[in-house]
Amino acid sequence: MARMNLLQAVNNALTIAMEQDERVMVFGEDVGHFGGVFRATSHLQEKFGKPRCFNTPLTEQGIIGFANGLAAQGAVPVAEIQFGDYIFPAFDQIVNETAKFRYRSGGQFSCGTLTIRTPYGGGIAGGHYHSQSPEAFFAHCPGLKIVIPRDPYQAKGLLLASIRDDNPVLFMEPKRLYRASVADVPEDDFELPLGKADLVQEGRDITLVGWGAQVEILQKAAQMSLQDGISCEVIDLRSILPWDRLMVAESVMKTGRLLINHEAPLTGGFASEIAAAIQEQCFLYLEAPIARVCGLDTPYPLAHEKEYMPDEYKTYEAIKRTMTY
Amino acid sequence: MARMNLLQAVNNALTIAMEQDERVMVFGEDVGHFGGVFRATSHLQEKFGKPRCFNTPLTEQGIIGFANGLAAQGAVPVAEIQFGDYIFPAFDQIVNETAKFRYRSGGQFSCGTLTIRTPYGGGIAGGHYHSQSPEAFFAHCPGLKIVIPRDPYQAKGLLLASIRDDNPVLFMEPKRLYRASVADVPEDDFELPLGKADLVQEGRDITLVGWGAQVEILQKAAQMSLQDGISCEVIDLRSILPWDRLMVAESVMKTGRLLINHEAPLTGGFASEIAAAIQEQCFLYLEAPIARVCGLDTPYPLAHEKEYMPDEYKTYEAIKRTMTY
Amino acid sequence: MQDRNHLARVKATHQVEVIENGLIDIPMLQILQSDGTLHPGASAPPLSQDVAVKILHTMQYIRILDERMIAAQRQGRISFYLACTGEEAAAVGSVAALSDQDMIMSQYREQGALAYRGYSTAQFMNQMFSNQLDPNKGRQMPIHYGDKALNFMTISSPLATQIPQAAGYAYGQKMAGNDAITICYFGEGAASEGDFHAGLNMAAVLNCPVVFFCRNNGYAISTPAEEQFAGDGIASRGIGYGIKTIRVDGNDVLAVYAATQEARRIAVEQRCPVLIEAMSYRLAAHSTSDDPSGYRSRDEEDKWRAKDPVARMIHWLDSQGWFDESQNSKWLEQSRQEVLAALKEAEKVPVNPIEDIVEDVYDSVPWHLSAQLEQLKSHIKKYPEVYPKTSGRVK
Amino acid sequence: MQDRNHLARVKATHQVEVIENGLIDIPMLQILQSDGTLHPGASAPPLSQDVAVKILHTMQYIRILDERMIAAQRQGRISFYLACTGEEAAAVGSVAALSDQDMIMSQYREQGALAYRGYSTAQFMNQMFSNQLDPNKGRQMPIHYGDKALNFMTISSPLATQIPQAAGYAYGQKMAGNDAITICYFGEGAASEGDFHAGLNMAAVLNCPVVFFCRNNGYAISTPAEEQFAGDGIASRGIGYGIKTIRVDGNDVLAVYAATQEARRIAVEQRCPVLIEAMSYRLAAHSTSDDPSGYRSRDEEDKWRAKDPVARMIHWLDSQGWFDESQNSKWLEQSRQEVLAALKEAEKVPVNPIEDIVEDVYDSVPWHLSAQLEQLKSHIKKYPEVYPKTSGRVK
Ligand SMILES: Cc1ncc(C[n+]2csc(CCOP(=O)(O)OP(=O)(O)O)c2C)c(N)n1
Ligand SMILES: Cc1ncc(C[n+]2csc(CCOP(=O)(O)OP(=O)(O)O)c2C)c(N)n1
Ligand SMILES: [Mg+2]
Ligand SMILES: [Mg+2]
Repeated sequence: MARMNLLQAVNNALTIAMEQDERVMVFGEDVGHFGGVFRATSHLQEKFGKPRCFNTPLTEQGIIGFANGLAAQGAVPVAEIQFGDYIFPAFDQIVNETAKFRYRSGGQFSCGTLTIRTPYGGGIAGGHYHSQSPEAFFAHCPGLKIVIPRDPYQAKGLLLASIRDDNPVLFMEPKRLYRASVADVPEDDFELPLGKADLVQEGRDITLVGWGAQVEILQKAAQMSLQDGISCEVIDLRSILPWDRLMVAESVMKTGRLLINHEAPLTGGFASEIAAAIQEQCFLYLEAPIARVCGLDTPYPLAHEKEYMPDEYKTYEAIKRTMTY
Repeated sequence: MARMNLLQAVNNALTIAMEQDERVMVFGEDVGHFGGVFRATSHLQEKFGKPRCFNTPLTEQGIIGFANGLAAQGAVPVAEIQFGDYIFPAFDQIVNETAKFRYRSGGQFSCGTLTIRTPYGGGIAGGHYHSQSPEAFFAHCPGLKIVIPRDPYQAKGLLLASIRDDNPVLFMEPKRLYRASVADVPEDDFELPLGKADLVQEGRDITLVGWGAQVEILQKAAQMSLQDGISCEVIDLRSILPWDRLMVAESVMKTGRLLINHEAPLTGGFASEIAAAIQEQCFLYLEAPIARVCGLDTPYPLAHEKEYMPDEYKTYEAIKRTMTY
Repeated sequence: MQDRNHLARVKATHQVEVIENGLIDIPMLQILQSDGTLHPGASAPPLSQDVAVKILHTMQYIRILDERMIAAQRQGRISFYLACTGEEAAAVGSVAALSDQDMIMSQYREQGALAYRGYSTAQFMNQMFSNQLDPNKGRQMPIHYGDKALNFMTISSPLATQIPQAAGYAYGQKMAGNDAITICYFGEGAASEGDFHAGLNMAAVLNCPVVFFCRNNGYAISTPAEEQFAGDGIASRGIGYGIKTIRVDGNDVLAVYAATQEARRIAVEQRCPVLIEAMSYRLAAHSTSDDPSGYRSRDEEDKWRAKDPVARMIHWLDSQGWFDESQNSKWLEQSRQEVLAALKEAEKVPVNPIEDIVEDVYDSVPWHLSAQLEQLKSHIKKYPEVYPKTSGRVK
Repeated sequence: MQDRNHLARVKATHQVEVIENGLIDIPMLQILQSDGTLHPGASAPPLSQDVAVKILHTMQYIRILDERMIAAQRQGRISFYLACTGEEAAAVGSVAALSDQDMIMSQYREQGALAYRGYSTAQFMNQMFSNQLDPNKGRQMPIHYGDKALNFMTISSPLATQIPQAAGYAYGQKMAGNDAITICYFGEGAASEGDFHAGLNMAAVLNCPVVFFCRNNGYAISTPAEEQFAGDGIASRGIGYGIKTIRVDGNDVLAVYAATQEARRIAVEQRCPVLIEAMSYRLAAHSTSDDPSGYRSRDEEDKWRAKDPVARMIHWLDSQGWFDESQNSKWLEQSRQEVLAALKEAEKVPVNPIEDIVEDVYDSVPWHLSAQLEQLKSHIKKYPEVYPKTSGRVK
């Protein structure tokens, strides 16, 4: 065990992946000598050489296009997009290419070895081009996996699993936790399962579902609710695609209530999919409408960031509303 | 009144818009002399000159980038993306630029005059690159309007309203109806409202919601259900963003049941938003889970297109399941 | 850290110099004249009789296939087709200069390259009929071929996406330490996409052994080259990226062969990209969905018909004593029969069973897709007449 | 229909010619020497004393602003800043050669252009403190200025998006029939984006009166130019697009002025784009979030510090008899005071009231956003201490 922050955990996972499989290559804007603007790829070029860890020109569509070809060739690319907000120039390469490569070729070729890492989310005074949470844009795209860790331990285990999984994975890192979240992480190689949610806290009265940095918000809200005698079950979804409907449904059948929280705008966010699926599966168990506590349907604002965020207070209020419906 | 198919209705709307406002300009791949691969822009170059109706180089990101600048300057661009499947290279320009232009500048600059036209949808043996229904990818993006007509009359009225609306509009045309759907359309200038759904058929037992070419499917399924004594209310959403929650909610409060149908894959499709919002608003009125009849969570297949589509039979079966829940 | 100086190679001037035409001429390599003789001063690349005849046969075969499939589309037997008539020399001449280990990433009008590699008529047909014998499992429209065994990447409709992918693929080949390269075909229209820029620039900076092969055939559907770009074709861009560049007459198969051979040599030896621009003309309609009479003249087409690459090659083979008119006629007739027979055969083969609809989305079928499949199967069983392609085989 | 011939201008060759270096040299315009004298053979552009002094003052002002705001960021008073130290001549010299009607679409390191247009210190501060006096309503990070009255488009973080937009904007200006043009600034890093390719090609084909102004400052954050492209800078690409191109010493404000003046003249008269590549060096850190000591040497920086554009301009003004040392010192001190005072002032101004959060998403606030706002307001009322910036003013 070692104390690591989330960045160190990512760096550690990348180091292990590169040590164990020489086909693993790490690249993106500024990831080489400099080690990335957040330093997630620090020392990788030094350790593994420039051919395996390198800067690319400044073109996200090129980075993912290049990565798709590299993956199809049989290498194991781990491509970095410097901010989640800048992943959209690569949208076509991801949605029309990465995700459909295997299907369209009848399984002859695939981008299964590709992992795309990108920091996402708000809370860092970044305004609308350094704060977005774009997971829902990709969640509508069959063929991709989407994985989001909530802490350093999860980050290491999930990233190693993502790199080794034979499907393309979009690995989104909650950047406001990069240095803020510190935990004990095993120094050895280990993996955590993709597609499986994690039961963070058991409870009886209401199920709270979130991912990434918002899991902490759910835990705080659960704590606040305790004082009102409300017992919350907290689930970290971890994988957005495919997602663990079974665990959420089982929990809701027990608690009878569900709240989902995400930073992205409400409309068309991934909470809508969870709500739609669970109201179908748990219809007779639900004692109140499924609540969504999300960002507003606006671009991510700067001056009003605090007001915009689906924080623990909003979550707590929604829990109470749901309990007293 | 004149008999027009959907393409002619689009062409007629463009002609009127260009006649009435010389700031209107129409451009995209092959839209000039040739009149577009579907011929939606036929004769516009002839009538209004090359500077106002022209071919662009083959670059969707460029077309929308150019259109954004043109709109910000004060012109009224109507940009065509040849197929909805090829809109993704422009995703960044649409989601990060078009949609946020006004907000980020505090209302000093905007792309409000922009309309993006694109054909979408399956049923034409087009496989996964000529059949996609990408509306949900854009529905998660505040700042955009999304409009989809179901027939020639709606196409003309909604397109004229979209061009004149002071917000950027993504106008998606159901291409399998281009020549198949023929109707009486007023020859004069007229507009239909954005953001308002259309009650296609009144009913008592269940509300069916869809848009574009799927409205016809809903009507067929409603017809089949009649034989079982089931009375369906059919709503054409018309605007996906912002959507007419009020009309859907009122209908569901009356019928107690809701089914949503779209061609795009189930997970993260726009049906999930409707289901999530309506289960919240109409919780105590719902007598059965909200049903979604959608495409499978796969890329759009070719050989199995018929099996993939959320057709009237699947819809009818889902209606019966919902009625007997 | 070593000091860098990004101005090291820049010279000074003291008057405002507007560079209007900053290129040295990029000439077009021509070896064969229309009558099959060589241009004065030109020499033919080293070609054995076998290879030369294989090149001719492949070009002729593709022309037969194109004719036959356009007819099949008109008869409603297939939904779509896309011919390369007039451009056969570009794909065939280039692929003939490569090794079989080299990866081919094509746009869609390069069926000649695939045929040269050995794709059989039956394979072409299985793809076009989307039947269960197609290794791509009938998932894409006709002409979106792909065959891993022949190192031919499955074609993707979105234009230019294969260009940065080719850079990445070639980088992977270099890292794997083998001498194989990647050839990446695309049209002058596709070269307007952002992916073109990204792909060429990355290949140049990251030293990827890839031959970018642009077919400049004057049109992108209805859009003429002059509405596509204002510079000196696509070749001039290569210079801007610091990529070695060759322009070639795309209707001259010997020139295409020679250019590609040299490009491959450079790519392998110097581990770097090379750009080839092949000048040709799309004599065919863009596809069976298109009618070019709406945007160009017969006259213009006729001028190009006179530059037929197949006839030119026949003249040359003849001058080498490698061409036998009657044998060739026999071969043509055989090929026509073969195409016809294979077409009839493939037409009868069913599409894949319905289980296939959820395969290959992921490496294995996840639970939610299994559930969707089960629901679909019971639905098909209820309405077998609505889904005739698959209902007979649903268990 | 007229016949087209896309090969009309192509010459033939009969040997495989690999064009390795197909460019004529693109030289760099230099007028001023470091000591303020002109290069032999160079002549200064026609500049009045007023304009020349305004140029100097703007460059000096920006340096003061940059210094002060970096300090403010270190003190935690603003969250972010981005300096243009060493590159002042590029933005200021170019904008001075334009008309006030010309639209400026910038990347982010061109605060000099904005200041030259008349943006006040108070306005700079209001933007950087995201307060309610900012016309952009505090919606973006510091340095994302925008001012419609000054024809300065609000800056957007995603790189290169403004490039095709500038082509479109300029097309609109041309259609509106006025003589205004658009200038579009970007870095050599941003020029790797697909949007660069799309924008330049479209501007060339559609004859848009736009001046593309590339600041090649050697770095994109930590990435040196040699890992960004392999060709002869960005200028060489202009040739490939058929765009008239000028390369200029970006640290020589007279040269930048002369080049831009000529570029503007061509754009207006010939209704076409012009590309300028200004060679300079980013002496500053990329931004306050960056530390360049991790990727380049002090030594390298020092070499460039010696080429300071401000000092060079002072020498020249001095040689014209237009520079008064003590007056200038006074002016510098005044400017420092002004910046300091404005900073303190802006710091005190509150952010916009909460109602603003749903404004400008659409032309008017739609019902669903009104509903979200109402819910938010009642929440803020319940927890006023959690939202101190807005709770005091919630009604
Ligand atoms: C991204 C994208 N945009 C548009 C299309 C539609 N489309 C198919 S082929 C074509 C023209 C391509 O022209 P070119 O690259 O010159 O190739 P050619 O057909 O001449 O061989 C277009 C616009 C597409 N397939 N992909
Ligand atoms: C699309 C996009 N990708 C990445 C970034 C992050 N980023 C901000 S500035 C920068 C470097 C830009 O370099 P250059 O264009 O040379 O301009 P300079 O900073 O040198 O003035 C990067 C990578 C961004 N803002 N937008
Ligand atoms: Mg072409
Ligand atoms: Mg730079």
